[in-house]
Parts: sequence; C-alpha cells; structure tokens
Amino acid sequence: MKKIETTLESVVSDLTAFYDYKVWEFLTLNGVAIDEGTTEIQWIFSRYGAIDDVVIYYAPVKNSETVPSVVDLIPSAIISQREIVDMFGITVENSEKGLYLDEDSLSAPLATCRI
Amino acid sequence: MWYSVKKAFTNLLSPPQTIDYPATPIKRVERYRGLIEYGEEHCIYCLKCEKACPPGAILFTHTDTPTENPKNKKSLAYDYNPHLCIYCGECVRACPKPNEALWQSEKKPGIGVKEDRVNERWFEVEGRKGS
Amino acid sequence: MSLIALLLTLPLAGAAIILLVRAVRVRDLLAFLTVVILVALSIAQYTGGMTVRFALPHSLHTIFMAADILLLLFFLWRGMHEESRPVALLALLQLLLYLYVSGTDPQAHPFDIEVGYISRIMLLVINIVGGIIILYALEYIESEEMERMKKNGFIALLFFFLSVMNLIVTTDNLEIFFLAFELTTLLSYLLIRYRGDELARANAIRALWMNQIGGVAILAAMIISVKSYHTLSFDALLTFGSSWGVAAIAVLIIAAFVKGASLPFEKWLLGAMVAPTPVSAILHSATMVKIAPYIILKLAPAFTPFLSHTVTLFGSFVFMTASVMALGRDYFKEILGLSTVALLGLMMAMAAIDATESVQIVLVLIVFHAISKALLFLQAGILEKSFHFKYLSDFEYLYERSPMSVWMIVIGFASLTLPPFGAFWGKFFSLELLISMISQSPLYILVLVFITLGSVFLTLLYFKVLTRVLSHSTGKTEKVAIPALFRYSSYALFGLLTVGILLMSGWNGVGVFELLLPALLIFVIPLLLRWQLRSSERVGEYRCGEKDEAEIGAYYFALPEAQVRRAHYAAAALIALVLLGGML
Amino acid sequence: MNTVWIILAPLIGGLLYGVERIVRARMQGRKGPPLLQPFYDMFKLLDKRPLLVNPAHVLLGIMHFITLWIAVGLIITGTNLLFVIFVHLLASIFLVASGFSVRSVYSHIGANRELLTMVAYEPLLILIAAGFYLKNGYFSIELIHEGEPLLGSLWMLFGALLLVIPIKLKKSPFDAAEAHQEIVGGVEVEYSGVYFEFLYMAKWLEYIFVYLLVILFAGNSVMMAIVLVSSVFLLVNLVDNATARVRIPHLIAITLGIGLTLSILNLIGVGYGL
Amino acid sequence: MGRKIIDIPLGSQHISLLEPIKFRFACENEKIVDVSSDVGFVHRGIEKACTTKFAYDAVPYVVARICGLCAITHSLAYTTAAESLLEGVVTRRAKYLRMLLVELDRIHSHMLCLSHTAENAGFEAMFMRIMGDRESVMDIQERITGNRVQFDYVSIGGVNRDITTDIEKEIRKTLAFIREKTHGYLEEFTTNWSLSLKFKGVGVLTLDEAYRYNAIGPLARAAGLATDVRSETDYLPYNEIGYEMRVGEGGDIYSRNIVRLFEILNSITMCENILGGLPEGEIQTKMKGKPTGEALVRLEAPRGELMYYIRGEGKAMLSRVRIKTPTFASIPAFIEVFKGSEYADAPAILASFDPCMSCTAK
Amino acid sequence: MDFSRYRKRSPWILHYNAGSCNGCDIEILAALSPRYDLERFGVLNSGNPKQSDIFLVTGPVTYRSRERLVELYNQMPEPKVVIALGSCTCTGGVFRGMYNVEDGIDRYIPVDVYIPGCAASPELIIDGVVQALDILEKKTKERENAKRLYSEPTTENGITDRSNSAQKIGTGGFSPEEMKPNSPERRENEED
Repeated sequence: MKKIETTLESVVSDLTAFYDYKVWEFLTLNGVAIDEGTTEIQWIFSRYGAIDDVVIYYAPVKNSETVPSVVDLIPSAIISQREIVDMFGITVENSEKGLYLDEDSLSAPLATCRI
Repeated sequence: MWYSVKKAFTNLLSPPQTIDYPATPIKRVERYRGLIEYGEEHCIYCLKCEKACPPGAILFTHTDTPTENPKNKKSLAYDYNPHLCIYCGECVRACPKPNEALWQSEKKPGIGVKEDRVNERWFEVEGRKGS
Repeated sequence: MSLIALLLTLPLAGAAIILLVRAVRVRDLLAFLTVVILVALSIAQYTGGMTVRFALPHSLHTIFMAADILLLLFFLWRGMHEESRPVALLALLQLLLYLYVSGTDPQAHPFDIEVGYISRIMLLVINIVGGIIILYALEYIESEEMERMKKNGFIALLFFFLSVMNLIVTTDNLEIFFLAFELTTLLSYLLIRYRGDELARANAIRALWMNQIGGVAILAAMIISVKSYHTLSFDALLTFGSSWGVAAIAVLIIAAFVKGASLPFEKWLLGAMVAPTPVSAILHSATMVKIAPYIILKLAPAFTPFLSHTVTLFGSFVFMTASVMALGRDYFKEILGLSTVALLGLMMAMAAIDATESVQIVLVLIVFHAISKALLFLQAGILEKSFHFKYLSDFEYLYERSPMSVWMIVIGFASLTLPPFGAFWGKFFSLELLISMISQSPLYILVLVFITLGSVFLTLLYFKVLTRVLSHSTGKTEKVAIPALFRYSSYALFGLLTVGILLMSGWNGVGVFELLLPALLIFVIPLLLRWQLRSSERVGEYRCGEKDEAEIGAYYFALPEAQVRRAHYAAAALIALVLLGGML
Repeated sequence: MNTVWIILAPLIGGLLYGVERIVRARMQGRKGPPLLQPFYDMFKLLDKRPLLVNPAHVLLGIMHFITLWIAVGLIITGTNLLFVIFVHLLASIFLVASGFSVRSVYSHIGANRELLTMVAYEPLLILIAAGFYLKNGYFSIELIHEGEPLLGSLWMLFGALLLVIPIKLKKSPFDAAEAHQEIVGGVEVEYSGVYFEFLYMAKWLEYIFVYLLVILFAGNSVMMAIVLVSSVFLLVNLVDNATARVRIPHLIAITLGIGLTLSILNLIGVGYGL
Repeated sequence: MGRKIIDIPLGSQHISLLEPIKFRFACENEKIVDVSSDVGFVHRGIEKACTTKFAYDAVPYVVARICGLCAITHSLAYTTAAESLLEGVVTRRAKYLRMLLVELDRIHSHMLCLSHTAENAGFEAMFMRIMGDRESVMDIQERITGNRVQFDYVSIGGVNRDITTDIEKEIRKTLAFIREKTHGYLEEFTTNWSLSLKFKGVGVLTLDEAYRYNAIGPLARAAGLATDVRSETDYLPYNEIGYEMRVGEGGDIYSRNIVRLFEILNSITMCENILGGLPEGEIQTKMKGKPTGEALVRLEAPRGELMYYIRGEGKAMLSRVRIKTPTFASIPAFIEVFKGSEYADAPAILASFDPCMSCTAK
Repeated sequence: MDFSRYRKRSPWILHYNAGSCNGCDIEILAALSPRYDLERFGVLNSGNPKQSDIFLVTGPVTYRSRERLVELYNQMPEPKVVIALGSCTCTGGVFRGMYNVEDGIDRYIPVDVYIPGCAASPELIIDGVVQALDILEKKTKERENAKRLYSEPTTENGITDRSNSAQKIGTGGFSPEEMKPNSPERRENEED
C-alpha cells in the first residue's frame, strides 16, 4: 500500500499522468473525516495481476472546496463520486446528491469526525 | 435440451424431492443456531451479554419484582426479543457461564402475530431501559 | 333512365347553387337537401333492380370531346406553369393519342350508359357515403381559414366529384370513361392543392402525373380497341376475347392499378393527405380509388387464366406489402391511407378471380371498406380539428377528452377485420374462395399465404394504434365538445355498419346463430355490467411500486428503406408480368 | 348434449390446468399443488374486494372471456372451422384491446406481444383450416369429426399446430406474451380479484380450444383422439420444461418459418395428390 | 411529431428482482436506447454504524448483514483488516477453514446466480433444478456453521467452530454430488438451443469496456480481463490449494455463465484440497489491544473484488470503515451493457451480472 | 356463498425487499425450490400487488423504500395479510437505530405475522405462511389502509379512488420527528 499526497489542483493532472487503464484498476474513491470541516479524499488504485500493489492518491479537502471530477479519465468513478457527495456533504464537480439519501435523511452522515 | 427433456421425464416418474413439511418434520442439523435460552438461577448479572449483543436483543431492565437470585443486586429482569435477535451467538461467547446462564439452543424461534406486539413491546422495554 | 340522369345532373346543379349562396345556413340546408335526394335516388335505383341501358344524345359527344381536349390542355398548362416535366409530357402524349383516337371513326355505340348490378351498388356507395362525407365537410371547411367563396367552392367541388363518379360507374363507353377518368384526376388535383401551400402543390402535381399514366393507359386501350374492333364499348371489348382484346384489357388494368394507388404508385394517395380531411375521406372511401376494383370487376370475365392469376398475385402481394409498410408510420392518415392501398390490393385480387362468389365478395368489401374508411377519416378530421392531433405519437389523453371518438376509431378499425362486421365477411369468403381454388393452381397457395399474412399485419396495424387512443387512467375526465355535424355524420356511418351486420345474415349461408348470437353476447353482456363497474373502487396502475408516470409510446415496426424499394421493384415486376400476360 | 359440454368446457379446462400444474411440478422434482388448485384460486378470486383501473379495461377482459367461450362453443356445436378461428381471433383482439386500455407499460408491452404472436400463429391456423378443406371439401367441424382420421395426410399441418400450441398456452419457449419475469404477466397485470377471474378462466378455455383443434385431426377415432391429446400434452410439458423463453422476433421467425413451410408443403401435397 | 419512446420501468419492486433497484429503460419498440438507474434503495447506513454504534469486535456480525450472499467474505475481509491492525497471527487451520467457507459460499452464490439467470430467461425447470441441488450446499453450510445464510463463522482471531470428521465426510459427498451436477449444467448451458438464443451475444461487455469501466469478478473474466483478487493477494494461501483462473471470451451472458460454472468446478476442487490438507491446530487466537492505524484488504467475493479500508485510533470504535463492494464498482459497466439490447433480455442480463444491491448501498 | 375457506388454499405472494441483506430473499427462493416447494399450499409468487393475498416483506424499511412499500400495500385488494420476514423486518434487527432505516415495517403498514430469524430459514417461512393463512381466513373484506398515508382515499361521485394515497410519504403529510421515535440523532444524543 503506497500513499501519495496530492492537492485538489494537481490531482487531475497527477492521475492523468499515472493512470493507464490497462495497467491500473481504479478501486474506489474514499473519504475519511480527519477533523471538523476537513475530509481526506483518497483515490485508490491497484495493479492488475500484481500481489498487493495498491496505490492511494490522497488530498485533504475543506468542506467549502470543490473536488474536481475524474470521470473523463475514469468513467467508473461517477458512482463513487456521487457517494462521496452524499456521505460527506462536500461538492464534487458534475456529481449530484441523492445516490443514497433522501430529502429527510440525515445529511452528510460521515462528515463529522467522531474520534 | 435433450438432457432436460430426459430429466423432466425421469423426474415425472420418480418421487419428488419435496419434504412434506409441516406434515413430516424437517430434520434440523445438530448445533443449529436457534433460540438463545437463559438460566436465571445461574446468571451472575455481569451484563456482558447485553453489551455484546449487536442488535440489542438482550436487555436487563429494572423490575419491581426481582427474582430471588442473590446476584441480582440491582433488581434487574432479563428480557430477550427473538424477533430482534440475529442468532450470531456473541452473547453466549461473551457469557462467563455459558451452557448454564445463557446458551444457544437448537429450538427454532416461534412465529409472532399481531397480538404479540413484538416491535411495540420492545420499544417500551427500550424506553424503560433508557429512562 | 330519368333516375340516372338525375343522379348525374343533380350534384352538378347542387354544386352550382352552392357556389352562388353566401349564407352558411342556406348553403348547409341546400347541401343537406341535395344529399338526401341523392341518397333517395340511389336507393330507388338499387331497389328498381333492372339493368338500364341507353345512349346519350350525339350532341353531347362533341361537348365531351371539347371537354377532353380542354382538360388535357389544362394539364399541359399546369405542367408548364409548375415546371413539372412529367405532367407536361404526359399531357402532351395524351393529347396526341387522344387526337389520334378521335380521328378514327368507331362504330356508333348502341348505348353509352349501362347500369347493371355492380353499378347500382357502386351508386349506393358513392351517394350515401359520399353524401355523409359532404355533410361532414360542411362543418369541417368552416373551421379552415379561407374566403367564403373558396369554402363554398370546396363543397361544390365535392358535389361535382359525386357527379363524375356517378358517371364513371354508369358509363359503358370507353370515351366517356376516359373523360370521367380525367375529370377525377382533375378534381383530385384541385382538391389536393386546395390549401395552396408548397407541400400541397407538390403533392398535387405528383398526383396529377401519376394519374395521367392511367389516362395514357386508357387511351392506349382505346386505340387498340378502335384499331382492332372499331368499337369503344366496354361490353364489346369483353366479348371479343382475342389476343388484341386481352391486350387492351391488360392495358386497362394498368389504369386501374394507378387509380388504386397500388404499389409502386401509392405515393400519390399518401400525398393527398395534405388536403382537407374530407378530401381524403372521399378519395379513400366513396370515390377515386374504388374505380380500381370496379374496372377489374368489370373486365374480369374477359381475363385469360394467366391474367387472372397474375392480377390476383399482384393484388395479394400489394395487400401484404402495403400492410407491412404501414406498420412503421406515425401519421394517422398515412396509416389509414396505406391500409386503403392494401385493401384495394385485396379487392383487385379477388375481383380478378372470375367467379360469382368473387363478385359478391368484392362488392361487399367495397361497400364496407367505404363505410369504415369514411368513419375513420372522419375521426381523423375530428382529431385534427378538435384536438390538433395528427401523429400517433401526439395522441395524449384522448379517451379522457372524447371517449366517443376513441370508440368510433376502435369500431372503425374493428369493422375492417373482425367479425361480425361486413368487411370481415368479405375477407372471410375471400379466404374460403381461395382455399377452394387451390386445386386449380398452386399459385393460389402463395396468394393464400400472402392474404393471411397481410390480414394479420393489418390487424396488427389497426390494433397497435390502440396504444395511443384507448389507454386511460382512473376516473378524471375533461371532456371536449365535438361539433354536432361531426358527431351525427359519425353516428350515421356507424349506423350503416350496424345495419350492414344485419344485412349480412343470410349471405352465403351465414346463419343467424353464427352471426347474431355472438354479436348479441359480446355487445349486450358488457352493457349490462357497465353500471355495476361504474361505481367500483379504483386503484392506480402497477408501476413497480413507483409513483412517477412513465411515458408510453406506440410501437413502430418500420421496414428498412431498402426493403421498401425491393417491394416496389417486385410490384413493378408483377405489373410487367400482367402486361406480358396481355401481350401473349 | 352439446349445451352440457359447452357449459362444462371451462371446468374441464380448469381440471386440465390442474393436472398440468401437477405434471409440471413433478417434472421439476416437486410435489406440486393439489389437483383442484385452479378452482381454489377461482373461488379465492371471487372473494376478493373488487378493485379496477377503469371500466373499459374490465369490460374488454370480460368480453375476451365470453368470446373465447363462444369460440369453444362453436367448435363443440360443429360449425365452420374457419369461422371459429376468426371468432378466436376476435377474442384475442379483445384481450389486446384490454391490454391497451390502461396506461400501464407492462400491460401495453404484453398486449403488443400478444399482437405479434398473433402474426405468428394466425396464418398457421388458417392454413390448417385450408388443409381440412382441401382434404374434405368442407369446413364443417361436425363433418370432420364424423370423417376418417386425417392425421396421416395432414401430419405436416399437425406439426404446424404443435408450434401454435405453446404460444396459445403460454408455454416455454413461446411464452413471451406473458413473460412473467419480464412484464409480470403482460396483459393481465392490471386485473385483480373477480375481474382477474375472467382472464384466469379464459386461460382454461384456451386449453380446451387448442386440444379440441388437436382432436380434429383424429376424426371419428376416439382412441386416436385420446392418444393424440395425451401425447401432445406430455410433449408440450416436456418442451416447456426443457427450454427458455425466446424473444418475439425469434418466436415469429421460428413459427412462421417452420410452420409456413410445413403448411405449404402439406397443402401442395394434399391439393395435388402428391 | 412526438417522441416514439416507451419508458419501461424495472423495479424497485419487480418479480425478477430479489432486491430493490430501479431501472428506467427508454425503449424504441423494445430496444433499449437509454437507461437511468437508482441503486440507493437499500442504504441503511452501515458504514456509519460501524464507527458509532458497534465496537470493533462486534462489527464482523454487522458487516455480514450487508449482504446475505457474500456474508462470509464481508466478515472475513473485515476481520483480516482488523487483525492486521491488531497484529495478531491467525492459525493456518483457521485460514483453511475460512477459505473452505468462502469457496462453499462461492459455489452456492454462483448456483443461485445461474438459476436466477435461467429463471429470468424463462427457463423455470432449470431454476428448479439448480435450486434443488443448491440445497445440499446449504445443508453442509448449515452443518458447519449452524445457519444456512448468515454464517457468523469468522470472528477476530479465527473462526467460531471447528469441523468434525463426520462433517468432513458429508462435505466430500456433497462436493462430489455438486461436481456431477455442474457437469450436467455445463452441458445444458452450452447445448440448449433456446438458452443459446437468449444468452449468446446478448448483454455483451467488450474487453475494452471491461478495462474502461473497471469491471471486476466474473463479469470481467467473462470479457477476457484476467483479474482475480485470489491471485493478487497473499493473506489466504490460495496458491496451496489449486486455484486456477478461468478467463472467458465474448463477454456475453453465455460467457459469464460458463465462467461461473468453471469457477464452481474449481471451487469444488479447492474445497477438496482444503479438506485433504487441513492443518492441525487451534482455530482461535486471542488478539490483544485496540486497532490502530489504517489497513486496506481486498478479497474475491463471488461477485468480484471486495475492498475494506479501516482506520482505527486505538479505541473500541473504529474511526472509518470504508466498504467497496463488487456490485457498486460494476454499476457503470451494467448501464453500458444495457444500452442497445432488447428489454426482453434485460432481466436475464441483470441476473447474469449477479447484482447485489444490499452490498451496493450498504 | 361463502368462499372464505378457499382463501387459505390459494395464497398468492407479493414479495418486496425494503432494505434487507437479501439473505431472507434468497431463502424465499429456496422455499419455492423443489426441496420445500411452497406451491404445495397453492402459493404462487405473483409479483403483482393486484393479484396477491400475502405481502411478504423483508428488510427494516429504508427511507427510500417507504412510499413504495405503502403504494404496493394499497394496491393489494382485501383480504390481505402482511408477513414481516426476518428479524430486521420485525424490529429492525441488527439495523435497529441506524440513521436511514425505520426499525421494522409495522411503523408503516399493519403486520399480521412476524417471522424471526436471521436469516429466516425456509422452514420458518413455511411456518409463517401457514400461520398467515389462518389469519387470512378470518379477515373481512373491509378496506385496510396503511398506517401512514399521504391522503385518505378520495371518494368522488361514489367512486373511491385509492391511487393517490401513498404519494410523497415522508416529505408530505407529517413531520419526520413524529415518524421516528427512535431516530439516530436521539440515540447519539443519549450516548453523548
């Protein structure tokens, strides 16, 4: 498991340089609430056919910031982006709310840090 | 296709696989994870089972008519909801006196009907617990 | 004789008066009176039951000739003016041929007018159904935006049309027939371009040149007839039976195909949709296209077996292909139009079989097709005028707004294919006849297959339309008022259909039991239950538990363009075969 | 006597359906419902609270049932075969119209598929009637029944009928019009309670209808009729239990392709004494 | 001119669906031209509950209830992750028993998928046949764990129950029975003409699409993409028990079925090898301490790759449990496959994905 | 004529998953399979609310499945019986108190039979169905509404229309607080 830090500005260019769709499998987009108002967003990849070669790009995100969409590069990211929007209440480019949550559901259930 | 035709034809002539339950009982496997049973006299009221139970199907609530078990100092009553239980057996593993105070039997749980108020009653129990 | 003279002249008189009247009410009253008298006359003619033959005064002959030449010159002028080469060339060709024919001197005709059984039925159809359509047109044309004169002119043209049609089904003279044929061409041209827009003009021109092919064909038949037998009489032509006679007949058949808008000539009839809807109604049901089966019915006794077989094959082929082609269409009138083409194919196919049953069958088909199609086109007009629906995919909440129109459409379609309606019996006995004729020629097996396939495709076509019209939800109505004349004309046609059911019993051994009992059960029991159902508790549709309403479109089974082209080639080849049959 | 049979027809159909449900269950290695299950269903449906979407829908469904019963009745009374086929067509059209008369997608798809299957089987039924006519010179069912068994000379048309039966009885592989897993029963999806009853019983009548057509091939031989019906019954169920549902285009292609070929060959054979 | 579109809904309640998912197919006639979907019907909030409601050692029983079909993989992936944070070592016997259950689970899950696909293709008899045979697998699962579906077999530190020679014998018997039956299905799925009409060339996911949309599990392998977490991780000794990857071609329903059938056969072999080489030893080791740090574990569930990411801060409650389930990752691929196929095939295509909505929405 | 005794011989089933783990759902399939063969009792998995007598629900009712649940229930003609299948359906089970579930379906529709078990085995399903049949036989044909409705069925011109009663449940008719006596917020507050 290799973790590479990146920023919201550079993440798209970083991933474009890194991601070869026949070598890397995009696992998912993950979020971890670090402290009040900040979420660590992770883009997780693993290499096809290699033993436990997992690469995680991560960037801390303030709740006011907008996460850029990587759907152009990785079409299957669309659903995990929508999930992140729902669960953490942050905005992701071109991703709507409401994958899981309804109007009267608890909003952004994973956003608050409860350590 | 011919295999299926043949199979259908032979099935037609041979007896069905069906178990005629409830007319003939289904043989349950040994160590079937059935109802959680409670032996009040052996309980030491450590409340480990209540804590371990993931859904909260075991609750000890305060009662005015406590049992005569000397360990029951806080006059608690054991309450168990088979309709909430997920039959995982965590409570039994947590119990310091398994097979005596708490054990998982091979009985299957009973069917509830409207009069049993399985859910509403439990909300009341939880309310008692909370207060 | 006087009845027929009246039938021929009264509509003309009516047309003339209507042109002059300015008040709408007076005009309507006059039109109504004329229609009533025409209906009465045609019924009287029918019940008279005698074959009437007489000759027209010779003085008329010159008038006819002048009219012919004027007509052709008019076509030529239109062709030049509209810069349509086919129209101009065909008009020129006709003019030359006509001049050639009139230069010859055929034997005098013993009689120009001959009204037999077939003609009497045709007169009934033309005047009753045509009359009802004219009544409907009175209301329809009022909602168009045009001058009063033009509106009255429209009604006058329709009356004129009836007159011409009355002439065409009563004449026995090829020359008069040619005149009437050209007059229908002219009238259809005028009516199609009545709205005067770009599309109307283009379609009118197309109809003009296609129909002129028919004119050329008739002229060719006239030349052959005059050259070989020195006669222009239909009857005479039929009795000769030599190879030249057959050739003339084969050429005349082409004229029928053109008028009947058979493949590959169906475009002109479909183009006629741009005209006000009563025009389509009158073209499809009472007039124009019915010339086709009429001619073939008239000529059938003189067919050689080869000719008979090929025409039947052609007709059944058209029946199947046109039905399939209609499946992909979205424009309601186009669907109706192609189904007319298909059914005309069936009528021609049956007419070409020379048997007593086939004459009966074709007549039944002609009559009931006319009524049903008129009913349907009337509904198409109502949809256009009251709801602004033209395309099937536009039809929304129709049942909620006007259940009457929906049921009329359903009955209109049902009456074309299903028992116990008249058209069904036509089809039914066609099948029976064909099956009994299989032993005569293996070709009839093919014809049988074509016709069975065609009729199921037509059924598919008619009932897929129901997706858009019949579907409705629980309760909740917002009715739309439909003008009285629209309603009454529809009811009149529906009444005719019902009377038709009763008249059919007894025909060919159709018993009361087979016919009326089912009809009774099917229609009466639901009526009894209706009141019970009205008050029942309502529940919404099953939508997988969701509440949002899904869009439900109609189904389209469009034929690929290449296939359509292939079908046209095949039809053309069959026509060539028919011609070949004439030549041999 | 005929009247009694006509009245009994739906009941016999129900019994046949009951037997079939057992046979199907046994072919799948199950015990299956009791024999009278269809009748239990029927009584239960009578006992439901009536709910409907709109009256026209229900009416058309009832008309479907009545017309089908008339078609069966006409066969039993021995009228014109061709006419019976068209009355049956009318019944199917009522069903289609009822499917289209509600604003429900599944009902529409079902009705549309019903129409498309009609394209597949209607020509075949007509050609079968043609075969009888060519052989005998009449369409009268009564006379066909009194005549010699015609299976020998019309066996190819009988083959075509075998293609039609699964379509009519909504059996695999030709049950696309009902297709429970896709469109939840298609046309019948919006019916409930006592109104569904009519459609449910109409299904029984379909059984009677097709098996009466099968019996036609046996002519006056009762023995042969019994053998034919039971073997067709077994065959249809075996095929039902050995095939998946094919799509409508395949259904039409298979039925018309094989069916028309068989029928035309047979008609040529019978018509020209080959 | 109006639209010629028919909107066909599939779900949330539909006879061909076991779980609520809503598709809306925009169709021309019955050809699907556009798909919209709603997958959030089963969202219960388990990720949050795992960090607020349940202590880390109760979580295996909770995550097992994410999905009844791959319950064992969920609890196993979680416990593996938790164990790596607790730095305990699980005995080899426990590992073997875990693998045994995972493979048995794969067998019954694949059988369910196959039977459901057959049922949705209108082949009721095949459904009944496979479901009838599947009961024997359910039986041995019940014998091993005490429950047919929710095994609750794995706990942190090992497994909850051991197997006896009696049970072993029964398992061998059942495995042989299933192997024989599977060969029968294989023949039926390859030779039945009606099934080939329904399955061959239908619902195709091409290799390139599989890469693009990150398809996983049998879906990807059927398209020719050789990916299987069993060969990409090493916490379970798959290489010791005769694991083989089976890659199909064509990416249609047929190919997916064949891949599943071969995986059943391979799993049977593996189970037999597990029983043959079952090491002696304890089945539970005590794990001490509270989870600290972060761990990422991947496992091959019957439907494909399952990923758990957990982070603990040395308390009884974890601070983050991220579950990436196989179906969740495949949904973009599903949508692609539907476009252009017939609605008549939609239920069968959907069943052939073996979707698990309760996994997806958690 | 009294047909009520035939009800128990022909129970048709509507199954809806309101958010369960699908363990019970596959057990329903297993109960239909040859080993247990529910069809012995005349059970038919109709999948269509309008033709069903028994509403077999699994799952603790997630927010998104609420109105679907009520809509399906309303479309079923009386007499009808609701079976809650599995622990989470009866009381919420292991999901009890999670933020997006409703702790048992009897918050929304009246439940007649509660089948415990996680997952409920086919044997228990058969027990429950048999129990439900006895209840079904005793039911009347009176209209039974769901516990929570958007609006009562409307009656106009003597026609009762029940097609609108389930719309917008949860966001319309009543407040979310009233709906959830055991909401996660409240629980969290208690914990803190």
